[in-house]
Amino acid sequence: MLWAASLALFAPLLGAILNGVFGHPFREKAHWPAVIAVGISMLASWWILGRVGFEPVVLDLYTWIPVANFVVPFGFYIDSLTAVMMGVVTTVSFLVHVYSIGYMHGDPGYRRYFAYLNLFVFSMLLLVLANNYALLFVGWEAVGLCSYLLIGFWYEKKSASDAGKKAFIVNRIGDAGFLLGIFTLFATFGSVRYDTVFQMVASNPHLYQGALVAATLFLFLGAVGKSAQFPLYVWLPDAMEGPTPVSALIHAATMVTAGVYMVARSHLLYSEVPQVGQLVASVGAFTALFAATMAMVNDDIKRVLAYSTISQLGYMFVAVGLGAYTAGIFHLYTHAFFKGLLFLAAGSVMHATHGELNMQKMGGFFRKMPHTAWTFLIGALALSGLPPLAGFFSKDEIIKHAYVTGHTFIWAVAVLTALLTAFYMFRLIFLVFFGKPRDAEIYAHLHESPPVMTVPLWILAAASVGAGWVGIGEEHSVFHRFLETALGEFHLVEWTVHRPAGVGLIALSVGVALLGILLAYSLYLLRKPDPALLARRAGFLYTLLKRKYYVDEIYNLFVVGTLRVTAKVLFWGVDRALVDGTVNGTGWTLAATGSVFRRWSSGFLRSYLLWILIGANFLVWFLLRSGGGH
Amino acid sequence: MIYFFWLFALLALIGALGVLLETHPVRGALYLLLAFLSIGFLYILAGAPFLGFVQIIVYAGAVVVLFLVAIAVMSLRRIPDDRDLGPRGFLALVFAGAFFLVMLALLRHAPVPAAPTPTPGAPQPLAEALFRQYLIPFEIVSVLLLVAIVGAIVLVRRRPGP
Amino acid sequence: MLSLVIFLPLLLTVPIVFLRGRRTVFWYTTAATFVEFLLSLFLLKGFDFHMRGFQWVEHARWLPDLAASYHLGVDGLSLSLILLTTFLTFVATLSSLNYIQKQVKEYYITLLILETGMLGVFAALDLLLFFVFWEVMLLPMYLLIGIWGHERRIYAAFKFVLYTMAGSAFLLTAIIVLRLHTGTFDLVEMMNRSGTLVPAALEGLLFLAFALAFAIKVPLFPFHTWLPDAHVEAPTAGSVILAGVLLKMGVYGFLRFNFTLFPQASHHYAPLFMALGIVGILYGALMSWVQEDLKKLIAYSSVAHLGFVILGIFTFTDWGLQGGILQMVNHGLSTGGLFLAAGLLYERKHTRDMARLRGIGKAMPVFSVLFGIVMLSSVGLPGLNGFVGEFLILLGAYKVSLAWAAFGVLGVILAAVYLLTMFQKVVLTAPTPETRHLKDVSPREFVVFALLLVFIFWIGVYPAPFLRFAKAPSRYLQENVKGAVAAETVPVMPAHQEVQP
Amino acid sequence: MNPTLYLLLSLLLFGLGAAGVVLRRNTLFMLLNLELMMNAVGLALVAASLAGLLEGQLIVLMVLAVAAAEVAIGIGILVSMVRLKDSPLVDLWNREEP
Amino acid sequence: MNHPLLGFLTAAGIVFFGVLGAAAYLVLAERKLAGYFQERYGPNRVGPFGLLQPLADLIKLVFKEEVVFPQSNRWLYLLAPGIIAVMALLPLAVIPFAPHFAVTDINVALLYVLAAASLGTYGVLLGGWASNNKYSLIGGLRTANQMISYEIAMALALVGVVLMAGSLSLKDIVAAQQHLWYLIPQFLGFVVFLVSMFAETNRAPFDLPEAEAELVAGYHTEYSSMKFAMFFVGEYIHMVVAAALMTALYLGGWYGPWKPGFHWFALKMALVLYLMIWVRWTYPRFRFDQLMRFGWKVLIPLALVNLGITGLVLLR
Repeated sequence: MLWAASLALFAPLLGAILNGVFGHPFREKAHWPAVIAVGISMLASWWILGRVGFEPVVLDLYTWIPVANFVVPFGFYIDSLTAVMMGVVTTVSFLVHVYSIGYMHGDPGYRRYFAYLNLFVFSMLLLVLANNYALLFVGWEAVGLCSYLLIGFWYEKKSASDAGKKAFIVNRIGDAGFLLGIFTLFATFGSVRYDTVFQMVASNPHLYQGALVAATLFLFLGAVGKSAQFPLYVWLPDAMEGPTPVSALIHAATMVTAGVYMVARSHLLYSEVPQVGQLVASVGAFTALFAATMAMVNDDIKRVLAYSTISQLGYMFVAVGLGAYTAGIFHLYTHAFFKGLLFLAAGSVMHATHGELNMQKMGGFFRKMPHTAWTFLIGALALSGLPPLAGFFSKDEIIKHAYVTGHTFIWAVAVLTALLTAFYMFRLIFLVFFGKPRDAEIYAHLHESPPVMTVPLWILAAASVGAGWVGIGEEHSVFHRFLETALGEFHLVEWTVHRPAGVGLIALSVGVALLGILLAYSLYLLRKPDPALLARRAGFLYTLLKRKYYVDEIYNLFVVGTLRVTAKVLFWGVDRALVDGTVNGTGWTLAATGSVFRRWSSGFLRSYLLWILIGANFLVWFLLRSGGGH
Repeated sequence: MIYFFWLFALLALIGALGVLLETHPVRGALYLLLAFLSIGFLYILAGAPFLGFVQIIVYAGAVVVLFLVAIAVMSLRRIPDDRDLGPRGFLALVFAGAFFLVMLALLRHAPVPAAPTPTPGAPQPLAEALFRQYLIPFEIVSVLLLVAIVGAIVLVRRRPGP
Repeated sequence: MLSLVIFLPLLLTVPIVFLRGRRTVFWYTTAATFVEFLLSLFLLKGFDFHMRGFQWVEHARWLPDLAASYHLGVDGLSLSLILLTTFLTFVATLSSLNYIQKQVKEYYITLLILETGMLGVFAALDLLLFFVFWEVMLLPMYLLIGIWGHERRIYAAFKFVLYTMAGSAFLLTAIIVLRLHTGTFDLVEMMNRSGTLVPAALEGLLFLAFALAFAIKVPLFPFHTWLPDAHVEAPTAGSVILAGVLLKMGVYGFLRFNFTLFPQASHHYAPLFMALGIVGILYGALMSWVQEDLKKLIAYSSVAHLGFVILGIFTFTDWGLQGGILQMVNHGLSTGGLFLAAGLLYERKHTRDMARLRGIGKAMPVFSVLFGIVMLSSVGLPGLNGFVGEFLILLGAYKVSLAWAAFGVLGVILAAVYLLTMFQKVVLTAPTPETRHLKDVSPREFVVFALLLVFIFWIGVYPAPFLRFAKAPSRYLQENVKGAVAAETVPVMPAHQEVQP
Repeated sequence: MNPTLYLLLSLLLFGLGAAGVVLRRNTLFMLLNLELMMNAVGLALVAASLAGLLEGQLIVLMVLAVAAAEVAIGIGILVSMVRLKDSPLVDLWNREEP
Repeated sequence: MNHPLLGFLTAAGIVFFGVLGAAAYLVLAERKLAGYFQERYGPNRVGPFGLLQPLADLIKLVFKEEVVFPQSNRWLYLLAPGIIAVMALLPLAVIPFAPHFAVTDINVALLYVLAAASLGTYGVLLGGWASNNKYSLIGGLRTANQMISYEIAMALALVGVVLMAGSLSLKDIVAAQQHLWYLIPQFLGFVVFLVSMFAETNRAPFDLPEAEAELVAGYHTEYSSMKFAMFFVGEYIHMVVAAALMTALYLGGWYGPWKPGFHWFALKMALVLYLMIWVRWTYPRFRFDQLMRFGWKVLIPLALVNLGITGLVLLR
């Protein structure tokens, strides 16, 4: 087991070093070491997936930070949750690597790209495999670094490097919260290792109530930063500046899900403090709805998919927030596949239109790009949650769980978001693939992507369809029983209300999805109520959505703006004027008094003589005053 | 005897005034000579013949000669208005006068006791004191003189070059 | 042995006079500093990291009637700083080949004398000897800035000296007052009698006097304005050593003198200095964010980093102290690296203004990677050396109270802000015609960075050996302060039991 | 013949001498006045010896020697002044206001 | 009151006229002896064997026309010859011509003599300056230099004598030479004193200042008639006084083998005068730098040596 884990972890690292430092000989064929490394890692992960037993395997390689009683090991914690995560991460990464060969072909930074990608896989695996919160944090930040490098990959473009910087800093804000969480844990439990912490919480749960609330809240702050939940989501839409396979891998399947994984991993903590769970769920729900509204009006394919990712993550947080950890992970699992598919398909569209992303300029691509179109359609259907596909099972389970545990408000929001999701996905499909081509010039150059890109698309499409079946049957499904060992007592959280969930529930969610598709169909294909007309009548509401609630502007104005102004004021006011002022001031006054005396020695010889005479006078006068003579 | 004192005192004052007011170098030097001679005689009158004659030999005999030789060698001419009667000159007079008055006040404040009639002292006691208690100052003065001689020579030596 | 380590550089300056040619002098000095570094490594042999007191002790008569003796000794704390000094001096020398054109011999001689001064400060166990070395170290630094500096070097050098002298004036008076009360200059003797060293009222005053001198050196918030000017004007090697070692002397002073001799006062004033640390962190970060001059930015960043260290050591917790001491070494490496990079850019473009250094990513890829790693270590990215220190410091701060840690963490965020902004401005932008065809890193310069990176990665991945340095001293300081505070009335001799790691 | 008369005279001479030194611009006359002042001092000392203090005369000898040395150097300076600036006026040697 | 003053005045009158007469006839003697040295007769026309010659010269000079040229410092011009004459006469007051006969005696007699000698320089200096021509000025300066330099040598030699006699008063010095003339123990001193006497009186080898050849007549070029006479007579009076001093200091004054008295004093003076005249007409003149070098580098050291020896001798 140790060998498999280390192999899975260190293979990508080796690949990254090979490409990065010694990559010169590979220049053109840099993708080989990268793809092989991820392939090895994928195989190792599948092997672990097969072998993981009931008891979590804890392995320590060496002691990382030994300070007094704060001993942080560098070790692995492998259980079913880890296995699933590893599986998802490595598989999607492998497909993205293959896809990137085609996508990134001819890019000057080819070698650098694959090095960063491998480094990312290594960091993600480190995050997943870590057996203590500190090491988790190391992976956490490393992943942040890789996203910074990959978003800002084409750093000549100012918008790209700005987006990279923004991503890293916003993540860093989240990480700051995460750090405080780790400190609280250590302060209360005296250790950051999962096994000790969980064991202590399990043994006497009500002992640490106060500390647990603080810890879970801080940890959740970290998750918000990393998984782009409200209010720290602003970096994800800008992250689309990076190459599309990067968006697919990092901003759909893996990194953003780290937050969900972390909450799932510390399910014991969150179960102890249900009120925090409810907070998590409500934040998740709100983000889902909030992102969905913005996705409806956006014209950039990748931005729409980005908002949809934020919204789906919101769903996952609703699940883990309400205690349905397995459901959350299940949705994460399925979402990875169809969102990855959607992004890669968008990538191939972009590849074909040479970087054009604006939907308004597209239309009728179906005939020219059948493979991309079909796979895109499958992904959209999965995302909207239509029965046979994966999306339906995972999303429906979350909605059912929300209803069952009596959180009707969250349930309502979830259903509404499902409607909006279906609507904006099919808006995208009808605008891009159906209808008349709006820009002849682009339409003329259209061509289907090469097989190296379309094959991964079809594999993902198959996964989007098949992935869901594993979870049929809720509690008794294959997936749930597998995760039982890791996520433990499924019913730990006794919610006050326990309403029976009838078949009607399922029918409602499917109906809502179909309604969404119908609306999109009528609006964008038949143009019965012309969207432009609607937009004008909606007036303020439309522009609000269009401008993304002016959130970016608000941030820049308040947070960045005020800080910069205070910095300037502080620099000129305090540093220059106050401190330097006093120092130079003393210097100046000394010089001034000096010059007063300088004038006294006028250089006129005979005035010196006069002064001597005057001096003599005073001397004698003084002698006289002091009772001269004996 | 007393009127001799007034005579020489008067001559000394005339000499001093002469030096103060005279502009012609040689005549100035001669006034000084007059002052020195009268002071010499005053020493003799005050019962210090040795001192008086030494004063005459050294001051009158050598110093003024040196001045005259210097004047002759450098052919110094008369500089008509070399007296500075501006504010500085005025101040000088004021303070010289003030000094005189202050010293007078000091004098009155601490009068010097009128001594018994002075014995025309032979040089013996003076020599006695000079070479007994005050031998060291005597040696120091001799060194000083040596330094002065060397100094004067070096100062005036025509250095080669400009 | 210790005296040899300290005075070897001084001896090695002699042959320089007879050498000719800029290159020969350069290679000679590099070799000299390398030998010095190896020699200082030799101190490690047989060094017992658990032993509480001082090792390699040398005691000789110096000024018997003043009760001042030539007393040298090293413990974990000073040994780590000595190794840092010799290593950084070696790196600094290696980097100053074509940076120094005029008066080359004098430059290298000053450098070696400076090294002697610094080593002396860290090894001195006699207050007077400490003060002597403290002043000896000042002069060469003044020359380094004053002669080989840039445009406003005179002003900067002058300000540097004035600030430090003002501080050392207080330092000297405090030492003398201490001497009068305890009857000796010897630190070890004072440590044995700690607690009742000085009447309580005076202890506060002496603590503040020492603290002022060291605060100026650290530099803590109100006394920091000399640092940016000194750094902007100093040559690369000067900046590296100034940032790498001189700033640590202030912290070393706090640890060696303030905490050991005045435990009560240290505890009493801890919140004040932790606040100053926090202010330093935030103020430094904000300042560097608005700077246009690259070196000034790095200077303000070291104000922020040192703020962290001060925050750490004043927590009097194991993690804070060990984190602080480790962070001193980390800061030396990362900020040293940043200054080397700045120097390298200055050698090529003769400007420090970031506007004109824009977009060197394309032309100098290797340099960008090296510069990036050093920048990330300075940001405190986990896996590199900065993180370990910062993590421990914040942990220590958290133990004292959540508020301190919260503010500290703010510093972590701001660090990312200003450093990434700088990195983006300089490296990650489209190259301008000016920076299009710059020469990339030469082999020698690469070695300079490689040396630093080895340690940056080593401390990041496996910090255990480096943390061992600080174990015994921090344990002693913690007990000393805790002991003094607990026994407000009856001074208790610090228990001398063996400590299990 | 009593000493106060002598002292009075020496004071007068000294005052005149001092005024002279400051008033006159010609270095020669400054030196002359200076000599006069030295003699005035001698006179005062003799007055002291009159009042019984025999060492007074001795000191006069010393003063005399010093005065002689002083003249030698004074004339030396005068010579070099004239040699350099062709005129004995003191004001040529003032340093202008920097 | 009148008794001491009267006695003083009569003695002064006797000495004054005696010396004046001696000086006058000294001029004649010099010219006669110069002639015999050069194997020719001296002046013998005026009176028997030329004895009235000095009278004739005197009358000639008195009636010469007063040539006075316009120039600023008339007073100095007139004063100069007077100074020389007066200063030459002053020492006579203290010289003990006979056992109980001296004009006066003060215990710092020697200093008085030295003072007179040093003041003498003024006559020469002022004369040279006042006559307003380059040659006389240079002559005056040179004479002044010469006299000052040799004065030092003379003073040091005298100190030797004072050491032996133990007093500065000439009477005591003469009294001390009763058995042993100071000529013998102070021989070195005597030589130095003799040579410096020649320099003081500007005679013979040291008469450079008014050397005819280069400087026309030295400082008294511009003087004529009465003023020139004053210079001329002054010089001879100075010779007589010098001789008197020498006899008083080194040749035992009025002591003689049988009855000591004035006649011995006169005899010794005559011998010394003869010596001076004799030297004048035999030795060539010194160049100025030789003169100065001789004065500083030979005479003064010699005097110091003599002083050293006498000091050592006396001490033991």
